[in-house]
Amino acid sequence: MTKRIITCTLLVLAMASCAFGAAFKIGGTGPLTGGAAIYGMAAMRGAQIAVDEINAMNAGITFELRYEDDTHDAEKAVNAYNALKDWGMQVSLGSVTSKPCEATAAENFADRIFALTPSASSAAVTEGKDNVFQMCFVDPNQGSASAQYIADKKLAKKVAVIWKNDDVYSKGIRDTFVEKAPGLGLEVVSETTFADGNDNDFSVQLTDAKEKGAELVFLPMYYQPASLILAQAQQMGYAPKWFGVDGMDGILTMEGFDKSLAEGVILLTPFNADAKDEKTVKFVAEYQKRFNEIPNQFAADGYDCVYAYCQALTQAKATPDMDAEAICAKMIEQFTTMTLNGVTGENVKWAKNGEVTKDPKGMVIKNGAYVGLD
Amino acid sequence: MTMRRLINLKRVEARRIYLTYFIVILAYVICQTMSSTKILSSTMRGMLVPICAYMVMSISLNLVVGISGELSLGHAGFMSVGAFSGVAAAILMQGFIPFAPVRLALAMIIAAIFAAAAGFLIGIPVLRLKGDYLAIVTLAFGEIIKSILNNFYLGVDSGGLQFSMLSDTTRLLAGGKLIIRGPMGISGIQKIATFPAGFILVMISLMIVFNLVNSRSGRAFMAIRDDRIAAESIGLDITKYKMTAFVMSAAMAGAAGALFAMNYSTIVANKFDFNTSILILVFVVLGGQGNMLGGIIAAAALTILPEKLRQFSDYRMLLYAIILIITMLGTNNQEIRNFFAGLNPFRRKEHEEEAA
Amino acid sequence: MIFLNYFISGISLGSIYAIIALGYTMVYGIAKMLNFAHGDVIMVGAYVCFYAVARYELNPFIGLVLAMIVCTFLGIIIERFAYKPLRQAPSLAVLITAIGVSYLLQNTALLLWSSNPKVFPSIIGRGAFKLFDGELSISHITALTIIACLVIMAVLTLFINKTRLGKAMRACSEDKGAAQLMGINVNATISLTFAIGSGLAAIAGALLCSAYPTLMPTTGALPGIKAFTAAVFGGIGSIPGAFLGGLMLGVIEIFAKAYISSQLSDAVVFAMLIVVLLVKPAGLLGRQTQEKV
Amino acid sequence: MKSKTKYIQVPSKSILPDRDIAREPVLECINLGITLGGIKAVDNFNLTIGRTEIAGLIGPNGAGKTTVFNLLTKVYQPTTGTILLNGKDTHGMTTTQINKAGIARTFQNIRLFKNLSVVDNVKAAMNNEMRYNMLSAILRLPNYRREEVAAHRRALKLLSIFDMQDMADVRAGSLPYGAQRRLEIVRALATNPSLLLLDEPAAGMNPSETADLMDNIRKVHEMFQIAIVLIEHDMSLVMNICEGICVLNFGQIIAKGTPEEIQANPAVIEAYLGRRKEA
Repeated sequence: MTKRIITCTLLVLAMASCAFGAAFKIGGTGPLTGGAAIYGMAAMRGAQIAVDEINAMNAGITFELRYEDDTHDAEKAVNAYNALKDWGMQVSLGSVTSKPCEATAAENFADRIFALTPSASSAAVTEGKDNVFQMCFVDPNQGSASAQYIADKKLAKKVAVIWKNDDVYSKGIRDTFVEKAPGLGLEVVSETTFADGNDNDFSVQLTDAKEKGAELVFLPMYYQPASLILAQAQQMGYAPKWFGVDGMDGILTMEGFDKSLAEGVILLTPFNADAKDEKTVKFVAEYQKRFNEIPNQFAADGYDCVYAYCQALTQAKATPDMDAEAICAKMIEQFTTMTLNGVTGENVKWAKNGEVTKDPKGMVIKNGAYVGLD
Repeated sequence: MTMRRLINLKRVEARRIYLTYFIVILAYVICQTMSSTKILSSTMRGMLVPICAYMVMSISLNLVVGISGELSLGHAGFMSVGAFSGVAAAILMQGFIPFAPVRLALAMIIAAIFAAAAGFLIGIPVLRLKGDYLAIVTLAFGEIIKSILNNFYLGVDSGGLQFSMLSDTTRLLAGGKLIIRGPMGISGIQKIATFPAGFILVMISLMIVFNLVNSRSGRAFMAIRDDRIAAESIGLDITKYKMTAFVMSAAMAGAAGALFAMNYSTIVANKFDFNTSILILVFVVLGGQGNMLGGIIAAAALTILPEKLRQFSDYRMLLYAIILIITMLGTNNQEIRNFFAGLNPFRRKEHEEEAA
Repeated sequence: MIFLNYFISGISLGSIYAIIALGYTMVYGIAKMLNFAHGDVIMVGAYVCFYAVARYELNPFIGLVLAMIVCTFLGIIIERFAYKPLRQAPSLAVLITAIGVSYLLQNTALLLWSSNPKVFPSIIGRGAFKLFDGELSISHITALTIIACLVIMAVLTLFINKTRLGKAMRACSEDKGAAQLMGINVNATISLTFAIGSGLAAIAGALLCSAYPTLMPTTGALPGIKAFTAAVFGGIGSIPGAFLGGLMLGVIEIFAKAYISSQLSDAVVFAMLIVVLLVKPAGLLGRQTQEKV
Repeated sequence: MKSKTKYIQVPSKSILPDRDIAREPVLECINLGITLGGIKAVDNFNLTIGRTEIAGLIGPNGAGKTTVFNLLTKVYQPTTGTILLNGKDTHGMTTTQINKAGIARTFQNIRLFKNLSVVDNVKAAMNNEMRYNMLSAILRLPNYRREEVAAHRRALKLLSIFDMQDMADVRAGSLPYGAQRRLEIVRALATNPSLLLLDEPAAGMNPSETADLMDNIRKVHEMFQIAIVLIEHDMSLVMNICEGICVLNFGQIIAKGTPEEIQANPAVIEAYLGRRKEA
């Protein structure tokens, strides 16, 4: 009986929100369970904070957010996407991780539902789709930007790369990095990999880099394996310069992580949780209050995505009673012309192909905190 | 007296086969009607093709596990071989076969051939082993296939096909295209898999398995499963028949892999890992080993279930695990089974017969 | 010298596999089932240890004991509610149930402890023994793992061969029906096996996460499969076999990475397994049984 | 069911030709031996079986009788000695090849294909005489239908020898014990053997069933004109139908001869019959 009452109440509430709330239905998929859950959870939480903030502002625009679990799998992502479509999603946050997002982006394109993915960074996500945009850097750009940065700042001549052999993100960055490096006077002396089944022991990779005299080790990977690499390098007494990418962000907030291990690690990331600007401080404080964690770059990307939508929808004078296709047309127009100031960068712009332009910030970890390098 | 209480296997089996065909056709007609009249939700519509692919996987694994009685823990590997070869073939045929259904059919046939070849190569060492050792070697091969595909590059240009291992050393001319890109798999696949194609594949697989089972080969598979030594004593060639079952099963899995892959715009080798192999095994065991209808129902149910559990958000996969355990206990524990059988007068009779 | 260093790394990785494989092999030897949830019991053990040490700042060894207690009970509970009702069922049904239990543990861990990776505090610090002027280093944790492995192996072997309960276990492993007739409580013996296996899992979890210090709900899954491979490699059911298989698997994996290709190392490891099984179809130290006609 | 059974009575006097061991032996074992687990399970085993002979292999439990069958069918490879089948050396052959060469057998602890129907058990044994391929089977081509129908007919005919044709579609595992033993014989016969090895065919049968079995063995012998070797503890059966008997003890042959000779042999009485009386 109680159950029925609750269901009825929920139903009434739901109907009420439809009738009077007039909210944009915004949906995204991401890994909320499984090994990659940390990324999906972060993006979802970041987006949720943004939605709640906007809804509380009474600025004439409200959102209703729904995230569905895709367990970092293309098949499940399409299922999740379809569930969102059934729910009535009007604008999409794509998927959090690259491969699933490639699959959902194809659906977005076919269904004419606009997508802005917070963090799916492979080039194939946006390729050939006029209505799919990225909030994060595309992988090849990160690879070439990293090589450029290392060469410009004369950080090293001999470089080692350790990458994850079964990961689209890692492979995408590595490919352009290795391609770009020789032209910039960098010599890739050692290149070694790991994969899901053997991501525990890095002694071989590190020994190889050390033996070949690498002064800098480039780590295009997420922070969890990176933390193991740093620990094992210290154990074997190998101390090169470390250079990470945006996936490295989050390493300092790992529970129990010995921050001294990451001392001197350089990374290119668009987001810095320690930044002192008003937006970041507010976002980080709210995130910490709610989830008892420091937000990482995925959370920041999710947060910015919602604000980007807020800005674009307001400027386009879109209303929640429009259908997804109509909104899609307006969004394509807005995103290719507008500029966003978010927590992951100032003056963020998008190209026609959906790639984002924003300045990666060179950060170095000093005394357990990020410090701007420039 | 005794005679009448013994089950007439022929009648039971014939009934089961017709029932299976009937249910599959009925389900197809209902889904197709609902889909074309838009009654079916997007979620369900989106799952029709993968469900068909999983059904074929379930049928094909059932041929190995249920009919030939060998435990395979690497079945997703064949699906993977089929997916990659099928998609690559479809991409290559794009230029000169514009009609998508023909392209799909040819791609599935090519996928089946490649997967069958893989099945044959793997079968040579695998089938010399028994029981759990055979199982672990199939697991090992599944992982090896995954590892190889993660390091495989295939490109095409006007000069023809080029491939390389470990890193992309193909030198493609201008206008050439890298089809398989190692860990990045294949992107930008044309979605040409359709529900009718899936249905046809399911029907063909059912026909293959049912007709094989009722032939000399099928009897040999089951004889070897029931008693290997007795099977040898009546002159059955154990290796030949085990290999036949293994290769047939791999071929069907390959076709299913191609169907599955061409329902998504992207595919990676990691999708077909140990967990997927296990998932397919769960279909077979849950449906009842050797029971094709059970296997395909389990495939459909276990594909839909996680989607239907979405409303429980965080607790979704937890519930899935609990349902899985309870179902296994419910279907395999004699006490619990008897309890349910007692509730069903028809089942109770069969039980008595079985006991006699 | 590099070769030796790689060898040490291999031994270090292998000893971890070995200690997990011991649990697998024991349960298999007596209950004749592949307990795929073993890897996840390891994960639970590691989390308990983590919370005890990192959150409540207990002594690492108290944390370890706590983890062992929790895992032992967990093992008994799993056995009682998931496996025992299936004693008469086909082995495949038990296998699938074990996988269900594995999902259950992983998803419960996800809800309880979130997906964020935690850095595991080493139970004995991160130091290393330096030999040959520091050319060769053996970390303390590696040394501890190997010693733990040897001690556990010795104790298990003694226990199984010398004690009454151990003999009961062996009897159950040979023939459950006959053991029952001889007055051995088969159910209790199997429960005991699970209890011991799960207790070992807690030690394995603490050592795994000390050596490779990140902890997530999926931490146990892949090492679990590798360790299962190691157990088969050595001859499943054989305790020295698990030890040998684990060490060899670790060394092969590291050497494959170093001298063949880091990209194909997993393929090489599994290919080696296949070769070994073709030469010795019951693993390195496994017993080959011939069916009676 | 018993009441319905109508066995065709075969005259007890055999109408077979004279013993033909010397002229055309189907099987010759020369100095056959095997060591199992360090024990010589069978040693120095010499035996010749004529083309249409019914021979008995007897001996106390553990004497190595079943091991001899296992050696003949290559379940074990012999350590020493030679087996000639129809004059050809069987060295290096597998169980499968042995069957194709003409030996079929039954098992002491019944080994039926439990989940197959009775008729399918028999048809499985006819596998090697069927010619159609998998494609015919999958597409149900005419040759599939033709051969299946023919095989089915022959299987029913074979079953009818043991009056089992009514049970054709029953699951073999659910048959009563005696019927399972009979089905094993039918299955072995279906492979068209020239030598049939029966391992304790009457074990667990009551005297009336044993009598029926005896009739049936005679009938089979007469119809197919093949050699039959049987291991049996039921002395009445052995003495009644066997033309020659071989007695094993501790892996060694201690006596060979006609039933009358064996019954009179003091070594046999001491080793085998004598002990049985004591018990």
